[in-house]
Amino acid sequence: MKEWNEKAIEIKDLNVYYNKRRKSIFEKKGKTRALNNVSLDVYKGEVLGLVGESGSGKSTLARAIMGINKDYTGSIVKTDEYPQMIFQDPYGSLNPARTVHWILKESLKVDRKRKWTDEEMEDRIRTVCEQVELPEDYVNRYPSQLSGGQRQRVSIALSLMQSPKILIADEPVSALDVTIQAQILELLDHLHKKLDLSILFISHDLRVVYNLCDHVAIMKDGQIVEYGVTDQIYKSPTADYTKTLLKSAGIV
Amino acid sequence: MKYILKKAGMMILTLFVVSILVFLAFNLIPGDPATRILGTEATQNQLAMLRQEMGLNDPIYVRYFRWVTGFIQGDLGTSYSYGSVSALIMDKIPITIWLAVMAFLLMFFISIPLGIFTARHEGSVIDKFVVVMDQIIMAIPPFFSGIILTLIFGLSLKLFVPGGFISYKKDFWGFIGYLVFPAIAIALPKITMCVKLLRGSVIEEISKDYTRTAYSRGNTTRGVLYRHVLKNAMIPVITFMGMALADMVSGSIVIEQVFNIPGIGRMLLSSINNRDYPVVEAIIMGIAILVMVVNLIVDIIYRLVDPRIETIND
Amino acid sequence: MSSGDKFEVILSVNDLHIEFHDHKLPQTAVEDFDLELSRGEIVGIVGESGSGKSLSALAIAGLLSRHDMYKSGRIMFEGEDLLTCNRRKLRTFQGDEISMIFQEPMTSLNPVKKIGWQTEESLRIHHPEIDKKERRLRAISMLAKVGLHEPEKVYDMYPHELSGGMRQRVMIAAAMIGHPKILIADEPTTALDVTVQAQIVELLKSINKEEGTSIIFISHDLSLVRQICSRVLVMQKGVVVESGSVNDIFLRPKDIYTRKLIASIPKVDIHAS
Amino acid sequence: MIKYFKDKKINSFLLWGIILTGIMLLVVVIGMFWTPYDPTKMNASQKLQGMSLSHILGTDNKGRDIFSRVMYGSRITLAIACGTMIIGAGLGTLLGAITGYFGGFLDEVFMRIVDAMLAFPSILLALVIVSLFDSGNIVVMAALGIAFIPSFARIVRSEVLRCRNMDYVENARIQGASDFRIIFLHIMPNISGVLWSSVLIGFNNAVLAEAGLSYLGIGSQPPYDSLGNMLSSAQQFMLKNPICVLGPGFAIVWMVLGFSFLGEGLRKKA
Amino acid sequence: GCAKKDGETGSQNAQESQNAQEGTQETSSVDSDEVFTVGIPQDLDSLDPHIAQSAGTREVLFNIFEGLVKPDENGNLNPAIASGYDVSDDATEYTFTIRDNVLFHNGQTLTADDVVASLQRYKDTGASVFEIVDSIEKVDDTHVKVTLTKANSEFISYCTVAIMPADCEDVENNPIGTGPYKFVSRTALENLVVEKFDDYWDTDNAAHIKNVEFKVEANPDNIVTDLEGGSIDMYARITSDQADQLSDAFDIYEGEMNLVQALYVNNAVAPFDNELVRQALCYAIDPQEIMDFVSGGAGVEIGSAMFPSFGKYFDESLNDTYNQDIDKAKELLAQAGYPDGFTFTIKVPSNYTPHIDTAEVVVEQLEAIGVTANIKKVEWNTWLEEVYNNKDYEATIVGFDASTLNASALLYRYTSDAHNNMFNYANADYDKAFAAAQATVDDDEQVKYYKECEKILSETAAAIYIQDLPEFVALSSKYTGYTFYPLYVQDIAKIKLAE
Ligand SMILES: Nc1ncnc2c1ncn2[C@@H]1O[C@H](COP(=O)(O)OP(=O)(O)OP(=O)(O)O)[C@@H](O)[C@H]1O
Ligand SMILES: Nc1ncnc2c1ncn2[C@@H]1O[C@H](COP(=O)(O)OP(=O)(O)OP(=O)(O)O)[C@@H](O)[C@H]1O
Ligand SMILES: [Mg+2]
Ligand SMILES: [Mg+2]
Repeated sequence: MKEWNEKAIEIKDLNVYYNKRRKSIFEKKGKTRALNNVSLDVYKGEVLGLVGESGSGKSTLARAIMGINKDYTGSIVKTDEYPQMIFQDPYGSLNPARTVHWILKESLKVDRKRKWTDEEMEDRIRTVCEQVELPEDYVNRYPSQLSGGQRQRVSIALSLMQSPKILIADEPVSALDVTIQAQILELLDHLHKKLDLSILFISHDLRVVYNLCDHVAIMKDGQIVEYGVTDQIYKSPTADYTKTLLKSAGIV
Repeated sequence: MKYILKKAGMMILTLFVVSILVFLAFNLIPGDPATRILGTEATQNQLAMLRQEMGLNDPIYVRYFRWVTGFIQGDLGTSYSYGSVSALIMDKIPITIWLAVMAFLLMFFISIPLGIFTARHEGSVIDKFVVVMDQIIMAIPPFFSGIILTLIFGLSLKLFVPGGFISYKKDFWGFIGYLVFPAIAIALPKITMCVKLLRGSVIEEISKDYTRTAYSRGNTTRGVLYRHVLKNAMIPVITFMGMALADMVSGSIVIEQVFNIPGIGRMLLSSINNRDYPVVEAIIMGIAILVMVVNLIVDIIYRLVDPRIETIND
Repeated sequence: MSSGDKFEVILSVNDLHIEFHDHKLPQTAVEDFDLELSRGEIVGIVGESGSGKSLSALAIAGLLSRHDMYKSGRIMFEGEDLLTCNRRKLRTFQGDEISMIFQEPMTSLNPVKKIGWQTEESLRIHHPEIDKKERRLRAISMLAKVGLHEPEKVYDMYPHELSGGMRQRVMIAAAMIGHPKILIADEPTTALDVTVQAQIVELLKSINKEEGTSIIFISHDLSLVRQICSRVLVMQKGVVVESGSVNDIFLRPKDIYTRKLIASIPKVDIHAS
Repeated sequence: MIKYFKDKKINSFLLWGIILTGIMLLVVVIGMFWTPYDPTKMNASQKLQGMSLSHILGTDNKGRDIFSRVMYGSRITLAIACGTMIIGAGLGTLLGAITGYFGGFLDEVFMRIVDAMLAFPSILLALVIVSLFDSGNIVVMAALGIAFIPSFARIVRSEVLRCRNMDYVENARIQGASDFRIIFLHIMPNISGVLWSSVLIGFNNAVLAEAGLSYLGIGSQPPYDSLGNMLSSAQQFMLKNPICVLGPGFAIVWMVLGFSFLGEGLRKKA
Repeated sequence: GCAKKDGETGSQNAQESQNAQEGTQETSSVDSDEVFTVGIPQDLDSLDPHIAQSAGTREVLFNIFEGLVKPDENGNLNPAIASGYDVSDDATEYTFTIRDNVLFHNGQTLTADDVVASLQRYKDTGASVFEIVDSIEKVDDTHVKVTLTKANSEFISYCTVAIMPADCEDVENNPIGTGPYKFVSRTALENLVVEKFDDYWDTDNAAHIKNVEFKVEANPDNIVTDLEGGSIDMYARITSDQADQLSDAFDIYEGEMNLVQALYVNNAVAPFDNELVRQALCYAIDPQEIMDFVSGGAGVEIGSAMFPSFGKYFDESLNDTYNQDIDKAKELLAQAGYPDGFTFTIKVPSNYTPHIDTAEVVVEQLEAIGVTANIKKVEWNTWLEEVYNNKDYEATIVGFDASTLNASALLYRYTSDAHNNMFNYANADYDKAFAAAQATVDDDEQVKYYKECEKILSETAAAIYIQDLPEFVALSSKYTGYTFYPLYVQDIAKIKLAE
């Protein structure tokens, strides 16, 4: 087993809040806490699985790391200033009015780390598309003209355009067919090994996580109820919730 | 309830903005009410005295304040030609309201059955005919359809006397009778839009999953349509109808002119031409209040019809 | 449940064929679909997305009525061919003898009607003799049966006030209220949480046991199908490529596609590591 | 729009819209260089002629060729409608997009003003503006334009509000796109469908509203009449010379029908 | 052609009036309930005859109120409330004999006190024509004396001022006069309803029709349809185009509008401060062509600020001061320093079609001499403010009417210090001639001076005079007896059922 010591993301005592809906403009702003004192480390080069029931705060955590949710207390330290994310919903995260090519190129145009020349951009698009096994001629299509699996690959390609060191993948396969699911997981595994990416992999499918991740964190109601090496947890879960989960998934 | 209070609060705020806009607009434009009242032969002395008397020499915020407080107390000011604006408006408002209400009822009772019918028979000859007619009627300027109605039903078929408006005080049913064709002219474009909207909405709702569920319970087609689809399909139509009611009041500006009906619209127009600004201000404020009240009512109905709204809207 | 019942076939589908004509070329969506359903049996239909599972199910439930669609074959239920019998006859079965739970729990409920009203709709249509009070009681007990807490409260709620799992349960309650002979469940657990998923599966199992309802269970989650079904049909591109008992299919798959499908189930073999 | 042509999937509404609008535009463009007669040239001996080979739509009460005047009037009406849309849709979109995207206090204030303006039906607002200033094409254009701003601002604002929290916008932000880049390059293309059909509906409303205003005696200065002016002034000859009315009336219906078919077609595509 | 027709109507009327008594009885007995409806173009601005401003109101109130004297269709002032009057030789004292047995609509008998009170009330409103009145006194129960501050031989023409009861209150809502019709009701924007006054003193000229409604027809586009549809029986001042659209069910009476229509220019702004330019424009214009377009050829050409129905003051020869001559016009323009023409704007009130139509033709005609004119339609009130009051204009096309039966009503406004000299016209000769006309008590001499005034206006091209517009009145064939006046008057009392 590998040794993990260098951290890519270090989260300490994170609380994330959402505004409660205000009933009138005169009412004071109310807040609800979606994450409750979460501490979690993602090591360099690992895939950390984040599992939990729907609404337990997985996406919230991801969004907080990405800086989309700004209302939080606690600390988030990232080694890469500009991490990338694959969104939970492959339909909503690609601009429906633009072609895949435009979307990919736009990512390079707004790159804060370096300037790209036109040729470099085309090169980069080609390389990444090859990496995610997206056929060349698909780049001129609109997202709506792609199948779910292809769209998910475009999402992945987009997240890889700026060569991030950290990738957050929020349920990248849950909306897909078993066969396509398998394909994409393989791709992620491959990329992670090849590019030395640190991946936070969010899912609620315990089987998928088992096959992909080095560590697992189990979430419930905005808290991490269990964390450890994947095998260990599947073999001997300690938290009640983990047990229920494994049981209802038919694993134990 | 809380929501309605909130909306009403908003409404008052908006009305405040409206009142400022209206007042500024009509008080900053060039033109002197005193000259308007006394005419071209008046001496400077007379003008100055009248200005003093009307308080035109006070600073604008004082005048605004005076106007607004008067307005709240129901004193809409004094017309340059007709005396009390309140009395004048009270006299004319039933005419326009009846006109709008009749147009609204026409729209309601024609477009809803027609919309449902065409949606049910989507693609049939009748449906296609209605859709095309709809588009064509929509393209005719309302005053023009009014003129054509006058020609056909007034001059040729003699179903009404063009220009023969009868006061509601004199003969109520005669009054209503005269308003039928103007109401049709106002309602026509709204009917076409409403049919189009409802048709589209019903067609959309019919293809939704819940209708399949309804069928699976053993519902008849009628049952599905009236018990399940209609209420859903009406939701976008309600907003439209609210807007249409408000539009009908302003649409009457033109139609009252076509049919020679001495209602609010005509009064507005002649007051604008005569620069009788107290009347103009009062009418505009009145229409603004009406529009907002209608919006509020639409909102309430909306909430009654669509239970989702409370959580979806902000 | 007596063993005699076990083999009494209550529904038989022969050579079901469904074609669309709305595009230029006729497009076959389902071909040569055969199915026999016995009393109290749970049959699973699996297959990739778009393979025709839902269409077949809809055909059985008598819900395919589009003009631009061509259907042939026979669906025999209680001596009637559901494909050709008149609508009036069909309606007497729908919601009473044959019920369906739809794939999309989020959209299959009417958003502007109360849960109670929708739950008791079958009763209202097929048993108008039952009075309002009685209907309400039955609806509430049905809602309780599918595991909804505070069913009285739920009765007066609207769909948007419920979570996905709760809505799915309402769908099941509404489908079961008339005690149908056949329940068609089209991917009832997709889009739900694993834990909720497990509860719903348990619920279906118990309904099957207690009421003897025959269930057609459609899913693409093979492990789920393996848990509850006695027989399985595997579909691909509109064709049933393989059918047989659960054990036959999972342990001795013949067809290539079936094998591929089974192979792509992520496995968790804890003791191997 | 070119995209739609490329798809070659043109529905019948779109097709008719293109045909009607195309012919109308063609007539207008030809009218810029050539008309059968001088549209303002009066001729006392040719008053109120019916249809004939030399005057295919007859002549008006000053002996002017109606067809030439319709060609000319269409241009003015079209120009007014375009101007109205440029002001109304342009400013409305800009204001709606910016306030919708950034939200906050500015948005709150802006929405109150928009609400206030929406409380006046647009023809009333235009009427008031015209009465405050003066008559004439430019003022009518500006008045209608201003009257149209709030509804466009509303539509665009709600669309932008809908889009601004979509994942693809977040995604663009993560990639590093600036706010204005997001508004104009990422969000705008997504609301262009809604915007286009609103613009086309707006076009129709502008043409009809202009006709209404003309009827009320507000609008173009003679002898450069818009279609609405022509229609309302021809009305008095309708009893004995119906052709005077049919020419401009037909042109208005043609124009509006073309636009609304286009709008309908685009909406169906979207 | 029109003068002839006018005459015909007039003579017809003279015949009728002889058996008026008989006619009256007939009318009232046959259909007493039928309402005769007269369309009027705008709502009355006031029911108080001392306050009402617009000509449209005055012509309606003519039927309700009467003055000491009353104009007739031939332009004469006949005794009315006053059975006669005496003018002192220096024309500063006017003594009126009050007629006996004149009843107000409320049944009260009219007294000298009522006359004094009414005249005083009118003077107190600040009316400019009464500025010269020094005092109004009751001499005895039947005589009233008015003293002027300076001689004025035309004062009698101002004595059409309405006489009301001395104790009248709330005239706005309850007007009481002595005229052939009495007030019944008024609804703002809708109508004014009057009824025949049975105790009218002048039994020879009593009304024929019992019920009359003056109905506001605010939209000129509706006139034809409303006439045809039967909601109005009469409408004065329709256009010739509208007249053409009407069916046989209507008789069209043709007369003159009694307006001085001209292209009025602001004599104080360039290039119109140059007499040559104004003359050039006069040469460019062809009134006959304008009449052809605007009213199918009807109308009367005028060459100065006077219209034909003011018979003795009208000088037809002035029509030929300028006849259309394009070359001459260009020559004058070149002389004035505008060889290539110039551009200016004509502000036209938008409420009256013939003026707009005239403007359109004028624009065409000026194009021939290289002058570009742009039309700007403005609301009537804007016109009053910008053009009439503030003189902020280059040119305008309107018509001036005479509010009283004397030439100064038309000519005073050209004197250099007149408050209503909107033309900024200043000419010492003119002022002198006008003053002389005012001062003299001798009628012939006065006419001579006024004609001189007109000549000066014509020769200096104070304005580009065009025409006295024709007036077309549509009257349902069921009725007859419409009578033209040289003033703004609709005398409904003369109208009766056709045989
Ligand atoms: N924009 C928001 N405003 C208010 N509350 C929110 C918002 N987004 C999420 N929440 C709440 O925060 C909690 C955590 O939501 P989150 O989306 O992180 O769950 P999740 O674990 O990603 O679930 P899933 O598996 O369904 O994606 C939930 O209770 C949710 O209702
Ligand atoms: N209304 C329709 N018009 C045209 N084709 C349709 C229609 N509905 C379904 N199809 C086609 O019929 C085929 C079978 O669809 P069906 O809905 O039965 O698939 P499914 O097996 O239920 O898939 P999933 O697992 O995604 O629900 C698909 O190829 C689909 O594209
Ligand atoms: Mg999530
Ligand atoms: Mg399906």
